[in-house]
Amino acid sequence: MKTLFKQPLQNKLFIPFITAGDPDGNATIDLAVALQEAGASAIELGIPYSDPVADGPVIQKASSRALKNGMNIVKAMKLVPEMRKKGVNIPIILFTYYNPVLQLEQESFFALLRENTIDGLLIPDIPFEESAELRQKCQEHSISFISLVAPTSSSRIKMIAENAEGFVYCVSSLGVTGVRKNFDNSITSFLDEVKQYSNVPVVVGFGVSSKEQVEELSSICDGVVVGSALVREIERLQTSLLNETTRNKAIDEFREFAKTFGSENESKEYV
Amino acid sequence: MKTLFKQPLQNKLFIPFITAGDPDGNATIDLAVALQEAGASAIELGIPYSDPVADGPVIQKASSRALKNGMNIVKAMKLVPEMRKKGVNIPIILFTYYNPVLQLEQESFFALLRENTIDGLLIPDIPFEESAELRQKCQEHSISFISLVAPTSSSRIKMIAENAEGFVYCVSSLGVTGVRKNFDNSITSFLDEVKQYSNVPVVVGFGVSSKEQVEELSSICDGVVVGSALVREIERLQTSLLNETTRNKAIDEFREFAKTFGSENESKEYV
Amino acid sequence: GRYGEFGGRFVPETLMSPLAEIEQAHKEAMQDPAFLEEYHHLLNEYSGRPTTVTLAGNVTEKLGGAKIYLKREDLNHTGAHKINNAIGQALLAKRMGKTKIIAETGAGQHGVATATVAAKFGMECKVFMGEEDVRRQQLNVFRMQLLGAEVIPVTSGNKTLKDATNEAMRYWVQHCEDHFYIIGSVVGPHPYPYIVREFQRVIGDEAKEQFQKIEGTLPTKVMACVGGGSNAIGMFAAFLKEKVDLVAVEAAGMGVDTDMHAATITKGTKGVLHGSLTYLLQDEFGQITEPYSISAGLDYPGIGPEHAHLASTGRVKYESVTDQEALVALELLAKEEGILAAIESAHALSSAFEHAKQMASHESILICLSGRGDKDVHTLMSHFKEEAKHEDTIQAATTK
Amino acid sequence: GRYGEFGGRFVPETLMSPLAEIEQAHKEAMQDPAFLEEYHHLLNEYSGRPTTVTLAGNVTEKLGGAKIYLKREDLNHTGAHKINNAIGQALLAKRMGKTKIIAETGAGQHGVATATVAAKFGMECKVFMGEEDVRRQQLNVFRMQLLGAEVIPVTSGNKTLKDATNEAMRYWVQHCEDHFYIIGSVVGPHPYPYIVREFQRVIGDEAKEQFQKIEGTLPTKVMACVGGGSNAIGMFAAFLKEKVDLVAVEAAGMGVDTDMHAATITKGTKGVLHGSLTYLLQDEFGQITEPYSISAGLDYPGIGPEHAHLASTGRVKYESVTDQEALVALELLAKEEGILAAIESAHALSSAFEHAKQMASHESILICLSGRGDKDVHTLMSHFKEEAKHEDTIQAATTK
Repeated sequence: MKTLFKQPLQNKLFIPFITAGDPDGNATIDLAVALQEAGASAIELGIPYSDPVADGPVIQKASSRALKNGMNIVKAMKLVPEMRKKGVNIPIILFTYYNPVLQLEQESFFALLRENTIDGLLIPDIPFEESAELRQKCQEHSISFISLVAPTSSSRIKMIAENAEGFVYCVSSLGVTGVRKNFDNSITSFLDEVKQYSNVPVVVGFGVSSKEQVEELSSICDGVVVGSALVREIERLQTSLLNETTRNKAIDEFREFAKTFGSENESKEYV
Repeated sequence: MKTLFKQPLQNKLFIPFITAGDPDGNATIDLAVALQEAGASAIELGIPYSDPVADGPVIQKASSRALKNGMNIVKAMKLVPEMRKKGVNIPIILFTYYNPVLQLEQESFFALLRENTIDGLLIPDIPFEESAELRQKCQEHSISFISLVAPTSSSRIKMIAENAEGFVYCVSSLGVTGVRKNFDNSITSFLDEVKQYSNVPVVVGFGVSSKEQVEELSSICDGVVVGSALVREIERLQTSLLNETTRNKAIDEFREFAKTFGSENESKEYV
Repeated sequence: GRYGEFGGRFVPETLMSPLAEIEQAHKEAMQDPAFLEEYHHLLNEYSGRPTTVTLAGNVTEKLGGAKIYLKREDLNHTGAHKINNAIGQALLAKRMGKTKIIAETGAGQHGVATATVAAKFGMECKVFMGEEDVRRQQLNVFRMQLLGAEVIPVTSGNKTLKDATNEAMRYWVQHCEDHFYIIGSVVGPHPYPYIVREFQRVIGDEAKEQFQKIEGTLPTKVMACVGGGSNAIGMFAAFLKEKVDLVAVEAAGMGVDTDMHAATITKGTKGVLHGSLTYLLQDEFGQITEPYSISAGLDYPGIGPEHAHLASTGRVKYESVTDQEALVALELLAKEEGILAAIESAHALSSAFEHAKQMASHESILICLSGRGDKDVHTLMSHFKEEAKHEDTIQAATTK
Repeated sequence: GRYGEFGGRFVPETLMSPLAEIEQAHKEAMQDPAFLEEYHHLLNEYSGRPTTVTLAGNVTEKLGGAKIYLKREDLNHTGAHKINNAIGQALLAKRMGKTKIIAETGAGQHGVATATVAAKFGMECKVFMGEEDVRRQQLNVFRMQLLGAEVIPVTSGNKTLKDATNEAMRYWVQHCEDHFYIIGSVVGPHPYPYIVREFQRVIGDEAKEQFQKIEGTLPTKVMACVGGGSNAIGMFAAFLKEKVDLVAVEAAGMGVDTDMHAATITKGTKGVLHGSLTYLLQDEFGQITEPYSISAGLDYPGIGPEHAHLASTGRVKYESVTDQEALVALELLAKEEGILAAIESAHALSSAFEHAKQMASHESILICLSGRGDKDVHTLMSHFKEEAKHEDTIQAATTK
């Protein structure tokens, strides 16, 4: 089984999410570089989708912006080699709804993942039971198939956690992605249960929006995914990001913002 | 039994209809005088009513005008003595829907008819079967109760015509009052049947609008009622009729118009 | 043709024979099993009868008194009890060989029902409608046109229902030889009040049987709203001889002490309108006055002569309910039972809810829910908006 | 949870357990006589079932072919078949102890049905509706509010049904612990397509029995319109194993050769939307495209997975009908039969009329008239006005 992160972890994982093509493809490449510089352990690269039912309003809008710019799943994957050229060496996880995947021939989809040096695949609307074939293919192609687990998963937690690859993505509370102020207290027992069955890092996502929350969660899990908070910052900076003369400054601003979530130790090794 | 007209008739009857209070009470008095001068054999004085279901649009509008001026059944009756003062000596027939009559105590209604020198009563929405009591009262008070008969009356023609007083009012064709261009050919046989049973003059109304029609009908009946054609003329003259300085000229115009329907012999005797 | 002193046939002579013919044809028809079978077949297979009886369980519980049951005439094809009568009269017209239909309409419910049956029977249909109502009820005008009817705007008088009725009668006077006039309520000259009653009594006949099946007994009270009064007569007919309290509810509009109401029995006087002697809203000289109600179906200055009689004998009790009270009842039924009643029917509901509170839980009220409120949504919207605006104004005024 | 290769449960992990619980609860409920009795009691006493089957005699005669029968779902409480399912799911929610309901709606029909049952069951109700639809369907928005529901305008995407469904799912993901999501059609993740089918099969079960009682045999063809496809599945369920031709009719909008249609089976490709694998309107990269139909109820880019399966096996034939064709059929039924069909149902009518012409007079077609057209009168008015204007323009242009 392939692992995304060297075990045991030296630092808590910081896994940022950005939408491919938001506000455009070039910006996405530079934002990925900035995230690595800010201490990202891996990057979730979101494929924009017309019907993102697992996403809150911030990421929905990012999707719309990217789709208007003509982004699609194939173009998005082709951004990754560009990131690599600019020095990004952390794992890149493709975050995509199932339907765009389904429209590609399975062989060509996996060929694209491989040739574009993509390390992981996360499909928020394909549950464990429907994923057997995809997980099999991922193993054949050395792609980590990331599973989500939710507080409502109850009896399913064991099944999902035991079979998890790369990391287990724990939904912090009921819900879709988005910025939240507080976490449910029951999260501790939920994470304990996941950790009990998981052989890979246990990461919390959906609603992580501040350094304080990251610190709060650090004591009970192996890392966090931060999405909406970063995407909102990109939304704020979109005009500057699209303008060549202001892009660098905007990237600097973004990097500084991202650092508030990142681990202090910026040098890591990746498998 | 009281008769309205001296028998045998020396001329064909010309019975004009005007609405009391259209355009105001004073004008109504002067119009009545003019009608007698134009050769009227009797006058139907219409009581304005909110729901005149037997009238066409011309008389409906006259009703509305009169009601707006505050005319009512009692005021209308009180116009008759004023007409008499100005020389009107032909029979005056009160034309009223049933409901205004019903709202007066029966005794006071007949007292009003008598004291205001009214000669006849015509209620278009009370059929023969519902009129027994009123006809009885009319006889007691020497008021002619005028009955209508229609082409659809069929088996009822005999009953109505045999019991008619004053004159029989024959509806010229199916319908409500109003100006018509042509009469149904079947009118001749209809009038023949009425005449067969009637002991009083047989008069045609509803839709008589031109001298030519009067002449056409003269050969087959004893006279005509002319309503809408005259009321339309009053409508045309209303502004002049309401203005004291122009009233006389308007009355002259009206008299000339009315003469086109009147008999050439202007001197008659009335019972 | 009389109900006590009320009713009769006060019409221009031209209509006397046609009315006698209709009376005769109806009498024969009602004794002809083939006619009755066709009538009931159409009621069942076309209009979806029998309509159900629904227990308003939540409202009953909330009010804590008598059990409240609803006879669901709102579930009829075209949305109200009007279709029962329209089907019956159209069949009668067909039997008499008439292929042209006329009708009057206020809000358009009877017009739509008549246009519907005219389409079904392949008859030509003219619907007279006050110009003011044409303007206010554009959707129903369009529905009638879509059904193939010609809608004739009436410009006389106040341009509402009374004037439309006048004009329909005038047209009929002129065209009675080949036209059949389908009157929409238990009003008009004899035999119309009787004919309409007989074509609406299916409501009460069904409801009585259904209620007995559910409760094993008769309801304590039976209630219905009255404008002309056809749904009420149709409902009451089956219970007149039973030991059941009958209550009819008129529209009090802005209140019976104002001149903005349609409470004919409560405030009217005897007179003749549209062919029959009954109670009317009129002035001292017999001029008919314009009624007012938020409900277009109750906004009529007369009432069926049988109601005048039932009021005078005391067999039926007549009450009145204001616009505001009716709206409160309508909202309560919507929120508690998920049923949107016609504003007409909401008058009966309002009064029934008051009765229910005073009654014991083993007692029951059966209400005729004469129609659905979909047609009233525009009226309700503007009313509730006005109310909200009014409340805002009050709030603004009191918080300064 | 599959119909051949179609269906499944493609949802965020959060919903997997809630869906499993619903599946289990539904399974138990359908084996519980008390549950089934309450469901059928409500259908009969509250919604007025059984709905009748009406022979469209005039249309049959006019077309000169097969006999045309209509299953009258338009006579249901709230005016369409949607209430059958809403009652069933609300009972299921009650059984599961949920007191808060959510629903999505396009034109508002399912929203009104859901708001209705929520009122009846005393449940809190939130209806998600695209902001664009809120604007276009103000009357239905008001009806839902009057019934006590909260209508939540959805501003994402194109602000229509698809986006409302997305938002309802998002809300449910966040509140699934105490909320029950009443889906309005045979779409969504398993077990919804199955649950909705089972709560709608009463249409076909009734119609089959009624038709056999009338004609002594089965109909030659059974037809229905399909958007999501709940009325069609409900109608077909009883006939799937019979020797009866089944035809479903999709909305071709401006034509299937334009990009303005909603003909999912005719023109769609396989994909996953709203939790199940089915045919979709989408681009080559799997982005769902906006469908178009004059009928809001058929204006959906997906279709129930069971339909996808029935299409692939060939058991049901799928045809499509344009806006214009549907309107012609709607007008014909109104003028000939006095029945104003929903524009959705008019799609089935249009295709059925074409079939009828090609069939013998001893054959028959049974059509599901899924709803009444009152809700569409605004749309029809503006359409026919536009048409008249267009004709005027043509006339003006050609007479110069």
